[in-house]
Amino acid sequence: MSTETKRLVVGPFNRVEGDLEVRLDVADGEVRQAFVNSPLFRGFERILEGRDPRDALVIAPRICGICSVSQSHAAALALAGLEGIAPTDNGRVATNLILATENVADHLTHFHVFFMPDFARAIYEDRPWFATAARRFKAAQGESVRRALATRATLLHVMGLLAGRWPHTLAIQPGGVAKGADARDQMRLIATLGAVRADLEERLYGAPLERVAEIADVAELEAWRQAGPDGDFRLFLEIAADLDLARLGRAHDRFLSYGAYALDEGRLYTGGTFANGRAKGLDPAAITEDHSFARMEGREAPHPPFEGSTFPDGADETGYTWCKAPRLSGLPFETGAFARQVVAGHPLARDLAAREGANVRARVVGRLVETARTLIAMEGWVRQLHPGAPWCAQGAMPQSGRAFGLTEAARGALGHWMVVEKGRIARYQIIAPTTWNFSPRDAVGQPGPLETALVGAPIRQGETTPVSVQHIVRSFDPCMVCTVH
Amino acid sequence: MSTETKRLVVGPFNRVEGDLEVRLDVADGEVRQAFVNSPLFRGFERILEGRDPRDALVIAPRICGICSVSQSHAAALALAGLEGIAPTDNGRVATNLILATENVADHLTHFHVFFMPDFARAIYEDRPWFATAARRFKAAQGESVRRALATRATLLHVMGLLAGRWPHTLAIQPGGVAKGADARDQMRLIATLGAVRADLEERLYGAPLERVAEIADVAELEAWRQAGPDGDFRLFLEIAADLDLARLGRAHDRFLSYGAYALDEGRLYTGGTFANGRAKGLDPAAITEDHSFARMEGREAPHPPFEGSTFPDGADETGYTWCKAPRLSGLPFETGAFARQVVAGHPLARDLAAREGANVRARVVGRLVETARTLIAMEGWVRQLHPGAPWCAQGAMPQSGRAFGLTEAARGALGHWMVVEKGRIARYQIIAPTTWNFSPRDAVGQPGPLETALVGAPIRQGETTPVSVQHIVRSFDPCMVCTVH
Amino acid sequence: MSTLAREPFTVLWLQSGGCGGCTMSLLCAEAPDLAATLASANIRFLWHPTLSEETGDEAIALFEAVLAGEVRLDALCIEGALLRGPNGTGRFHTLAGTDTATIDWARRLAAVAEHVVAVGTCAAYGGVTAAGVNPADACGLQYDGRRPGGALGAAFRSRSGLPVVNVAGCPTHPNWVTETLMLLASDLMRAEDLDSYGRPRFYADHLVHHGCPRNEYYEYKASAEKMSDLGCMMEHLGCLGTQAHADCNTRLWNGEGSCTRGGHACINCTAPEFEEPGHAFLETPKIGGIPVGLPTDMPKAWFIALSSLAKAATPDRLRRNATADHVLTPPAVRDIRKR
Amino acid sequence: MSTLAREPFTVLWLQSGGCGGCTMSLLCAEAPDLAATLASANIRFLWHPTLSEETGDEAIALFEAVLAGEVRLDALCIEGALLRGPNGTGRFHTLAGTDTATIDWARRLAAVAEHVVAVGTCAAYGGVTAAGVNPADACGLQYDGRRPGGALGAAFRSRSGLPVVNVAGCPTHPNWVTETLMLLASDLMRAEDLDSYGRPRFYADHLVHHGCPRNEYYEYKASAEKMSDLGCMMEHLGCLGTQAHADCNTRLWNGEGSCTRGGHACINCTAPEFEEPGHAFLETPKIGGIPVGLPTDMPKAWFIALSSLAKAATPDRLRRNATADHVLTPPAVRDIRKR
Repeated sequence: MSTETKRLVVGPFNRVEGDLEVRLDVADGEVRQAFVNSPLFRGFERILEGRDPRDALVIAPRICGICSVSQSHAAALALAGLEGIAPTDNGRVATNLILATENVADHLTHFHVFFMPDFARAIYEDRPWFATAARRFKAAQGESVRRALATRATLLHVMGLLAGRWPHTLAIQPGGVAKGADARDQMRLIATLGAVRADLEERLYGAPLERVAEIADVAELEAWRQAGPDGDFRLFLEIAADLDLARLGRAHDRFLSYGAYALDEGRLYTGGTFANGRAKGLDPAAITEDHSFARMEGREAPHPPFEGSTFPDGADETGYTWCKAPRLSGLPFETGAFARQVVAGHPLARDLAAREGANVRARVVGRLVETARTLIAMEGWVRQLHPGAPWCAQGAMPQSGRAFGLTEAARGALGHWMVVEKGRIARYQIIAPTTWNFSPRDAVGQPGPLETALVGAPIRQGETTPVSVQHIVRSFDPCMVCTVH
Repeated sequence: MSTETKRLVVGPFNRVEGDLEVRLDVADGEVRQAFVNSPLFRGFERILEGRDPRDALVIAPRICGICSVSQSHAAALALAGLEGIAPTDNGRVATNLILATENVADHLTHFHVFFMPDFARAIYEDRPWFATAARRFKAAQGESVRRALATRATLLHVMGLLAGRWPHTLAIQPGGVAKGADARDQMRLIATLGAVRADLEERLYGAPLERVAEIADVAELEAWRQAGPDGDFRLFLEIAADLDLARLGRAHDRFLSYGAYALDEGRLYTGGTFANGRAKGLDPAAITEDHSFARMEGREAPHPPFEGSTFPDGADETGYTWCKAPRLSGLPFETGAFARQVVAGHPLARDLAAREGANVRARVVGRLVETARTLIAMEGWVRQLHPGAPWCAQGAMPQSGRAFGLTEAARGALGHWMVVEKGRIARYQIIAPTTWNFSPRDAVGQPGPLETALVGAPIRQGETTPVSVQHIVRSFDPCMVCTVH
Repeated sequence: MSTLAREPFTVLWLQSGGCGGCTMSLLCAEAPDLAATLASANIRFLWHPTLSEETGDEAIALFEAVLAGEVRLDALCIEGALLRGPNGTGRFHTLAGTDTATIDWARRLAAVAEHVVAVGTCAAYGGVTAAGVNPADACGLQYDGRRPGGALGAAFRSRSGLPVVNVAGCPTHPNWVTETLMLLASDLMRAEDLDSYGRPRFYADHLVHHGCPRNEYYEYKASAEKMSDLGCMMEHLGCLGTQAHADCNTRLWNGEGSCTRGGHACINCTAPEFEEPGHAFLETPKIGGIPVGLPTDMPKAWFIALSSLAKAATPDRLRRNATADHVLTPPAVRDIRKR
Repeated sequence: MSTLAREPFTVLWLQSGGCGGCTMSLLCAEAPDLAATLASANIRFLWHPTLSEETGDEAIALFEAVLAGEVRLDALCIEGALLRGPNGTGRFHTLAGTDTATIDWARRLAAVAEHVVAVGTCAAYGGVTAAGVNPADACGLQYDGRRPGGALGAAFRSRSGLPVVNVAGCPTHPNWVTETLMLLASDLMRAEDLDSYGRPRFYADHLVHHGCPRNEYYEYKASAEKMSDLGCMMEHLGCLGTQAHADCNTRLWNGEGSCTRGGHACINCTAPEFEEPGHAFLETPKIGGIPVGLPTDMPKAWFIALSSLAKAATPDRLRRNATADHVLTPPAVRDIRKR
């Protein structure tokens, strides 16, 4: 049966961070083309211009309340680059803890608050798992939703201890952190993480974190679904199998990660790219932004961020979003927890990537596996803190210079590019994870990862806000206030 | 079959507050005679002598950490009596809230932490309800035990808000309270109590508090057991029916309450006595303590507390406890939540008293019904606070005088009798609820309520710490550090 | 009295030119958690972008029902600044799916709401979104920085007769928001309970300095000189705690935290135009060596006199610890006898 | 590293001449709750009088097994003072069911324990139980008031080589106890982590005054004169916060509480012999009109000079509010500009 192409405009798109609109061309019960619109522009890159460079630590985090610490880390890295210093050991480990806390909290928020409630929608009431899903994941009310929020609040006590508060702490400094921890703080951290572990092991995974972190391939994942321990993870696997979520939302299968959590040597999750079955290093100089379909001036050519600009053009007609299109060596890349685990070489992530590429199920599984891995690492970091040793190296800001800060936020690769002149910020460019994932088409018409992932999504009769589209969109855990800032 | 009388000494008796020993004469599979020993003597009444009367607010609460606020209230009432002042309205209401918080917390602790875990003992593994009881009430681990502790901790935030901390606050003063509350404190109190209500309604009662408070007679209680909402309350009723706990642990059925929670007029729970089906007023002058079987000097005659003394006699052979025997008009009385509700005229309590007297089931039910009633009242009190109006009336301490303070602690009637001479405490006598309940025999050989309640308790083959005895003892929610101070 | 006697207090929450951090903070409500807190006062979210199931059409239908008066709206909460640009069109934020500027949605909904609540400094005054050159022409609901005005205008009063309730803070503490809603739901918030910038006085009548653990350092002006030092951050590191209206050090954040407990200055985030202090945030501006920001109500000269004396009297312990990142000299253990 | 790799750290808890309040407080552990906190460090209670199932014989059998070396005992926790009376027999507390003085049980168990922990001021120094005429001849495990000695003697060292760890406080804060146990379980508590009275320095190196919300009143010596006043309680109402070694105002109790937050003086409950201050607890003794208890390390004259200056400089707001039970004058709202 062939029908006319219909246009659907979906929005406001909630249970994502910030406001999002998706335009769909629909025909024959499926999406033919998708256009992603980031409808909010604030202009942070302009707000930062002319300020004392260190003020970036105050302003940049306020780009986004859900990945505020990542923003501040990117800024601190850029400042450290300018000052030519590195954090002390304690500073590095404490920063890891602060970052990891935000990332784990975000993963928990995403799974329980943003993503799963869609399966408690009435549209699924005929599914065998519906009663359980509804009981646990009804938006704002489900048992697991509430328990997860409580656990998230407990987890964020790490912020109270190490960073003062969250979001928007000034704790992360170029030379480390603003506050030391003593042995009793270590104990409180252990207790806090222990409580988080206990809840996740009981409710989410039904098993020790270690078992989740060790799932080695798709077969084991399948076994977990069939006979694994009870818990929301297994419930998701069941739903995914029933709804075939592994077939939904595949994009380009090109993965990008800047690498996360500096260790004594190297990183906990190594960075780079992964595409076509191969991992590669990364050349930051190959990153550009294309303004062709962004309502931004400067469409002539893609911009390396150090030369980037942000002049909104309200009158522009071709642009359909405030979002620029970042490209690595001219190609769109997907970023996020799944990408990070693929790049870092986690066996299950690699196996998933090899067998089915990125999709709704893979992205969610990637996030849940990473959550377990990160929490385990955090417990170790707490013990690596060394009360009595220094927490913050001191540096001096040069009158001019340029530096970037690359880090991994919950949603993936985040970069800040800062240019200082006469002691003031002359240029500041930010490329956030969702900027990569939800980028519009570029000069050569390449759609961004989400735009690609939506093609082929099934639309049911009469749906105006198609549920499959929602699953795909939310599988990226988008943050629209990061996307455009 | 006729057997010899055997003597059992049971102790250490835990999951009661403080240390307790019970001596039993057992024959033919049941208890023939019981002797209660309170093995710890500290001498608070002597410690208080010679001090500034106001220091009682520091010293007296430290008699007991579980009813510390009640002790401080009794002391404050005595001081107010000496100073001839009364609390301001705000002071009265805030005091009610502080007291009620402790009392409700104590009731929750008793039910979940002290009492119910006995039903998770292996001895009951053949009962149909055992699996549920074990899952929810295994000592220190059961789900309900842990949830209740969390709820108790939340409830005690009322103390953080109104009293600084718990136990051992100096918030309650003769003229009111040491700290005012503002409108935002009222909101926090509402939220705190709301959270407590929510947990109890979900887990303990399975129904709105109001429904519990309104259970009007034994028939309705029975209906609740048979077809009431799921929850730990109903589980208890089931267990009680199966084990016939309503036949266990009856004492003299003479009930005493000093009356609890001063209202604008009268009290929330009216005081007095109830015996032989009749409620009567109370003449504090008829209260005496008898030392015949306490290891205390002064055995010649019972002492009115204003003339009382506390001279331990370590060499005494007839005494079998450090506990004196309080008597009202020469008779032993039972006190506690059930007694309080009976005296106050709660229809269910009265019906229980009429049909079966006090017993293990009745005492526990009394506590649970009171918990609901008190929480409802607390919500109202929060709204009666009047930020801006005065919180603490000021008074002056006379050089000499005498006064008593009578209040209701969780476990029942608590009295402090203070005599001041030359501006110093010349005599201080304390009769705590468990002093009444766990009193030894008196000059005419009348055993105390527990001693009476234990007679006839069934002993199983080979038991050295008979479980029926444990149920009966714990049904009183004894506090041994109050009993002897 | 049970709180369940009356109709629920309904809340509709929109986000515009902000970072979503106020909501992220709100979800940190604890003891009790957000759901229990709201339930205790019978507050119901009609819709909240982070929490609600309804997406797209479902959500828009609800907004329309509110505008049509079919659904009562007790409180309209706006998070994020209102964007007037470009050129007064407000199209720097059109509410997705509606092709209508969010600032217009806000104005229409405010007209039918019993109360209007600005959640966060952005929504109250413009906040960080209005910093620098204010590219998006951002403002607050009823203020444009310190100037009354903003999206609804200085004269605006909601149906209840109250002006916009400015729960300022960047982010807001979860319970500044819940307690404001509870007070409104309990009918306990009057105009005189708001301060001169429309902030609820229950938290704005405190100073951040109250309860700061660095108080003893402050008393002797034993000052931190660099990030991670233990001393007071007022003299050198930009702390505005003695002037900032908020209860951060008595209420605490994320367990035991607060900005100054976290080792960084209070940057006065509850104040209009905090985003433009006129100097680097983490540096105290001085004139003639004297910090320019001085405690509220404190005559400067007195402060100076006291400070210099205090510095002279500073115990060695505090002098040493102030510029260290962990305690070098603990307080002496002395027996407290009668003198 | 998962904490579950090693054997559980076992704890046996006995109560003697105390009020049980330290346990009651312990059960208030939050964020996370007690069970989760202990589990996070793999700490297991072999027996605790309030929590354990085992009663009577079952409990005694366990104690015997510990004494016999069949069950490893990592920490013996004692709550409550040890009673020596009457006449050195200890029979003012015989452990129920055993006809043996509890002080003897404590001595025998201490001999086989890896660590010995005194929970609460009673167990540490005698505390309130030893107040006044000390009717029961109470003492602490290793102190008799301020004097070393007590039930185990000054020379006692547990198997680990540590003296008794005195988690003093009346009651102890739940997390003073849990953190002490966790530090012991993590092997992070050394002799130098205890102060001169054997208290863990992690909390005893703080002063209660740190973080007291009345700090601004203190700064100006704007003093409360009667209970329920808002001012600082040091000058008249007996507050020893400036001398008391504890972190009560940074750690907080029961949510947002602490003694001084609750409107009453800190009575220095973590100190030996706090129970006998030599004056009424809620009254400040003075010499020549000057409070005798002065902040740790503070030269008196400086204090006097500073105080009189500060009093002269006290802003009206603080002067008025100090003796009121609610804020009469809120801090002024002033714009912080570039000056």
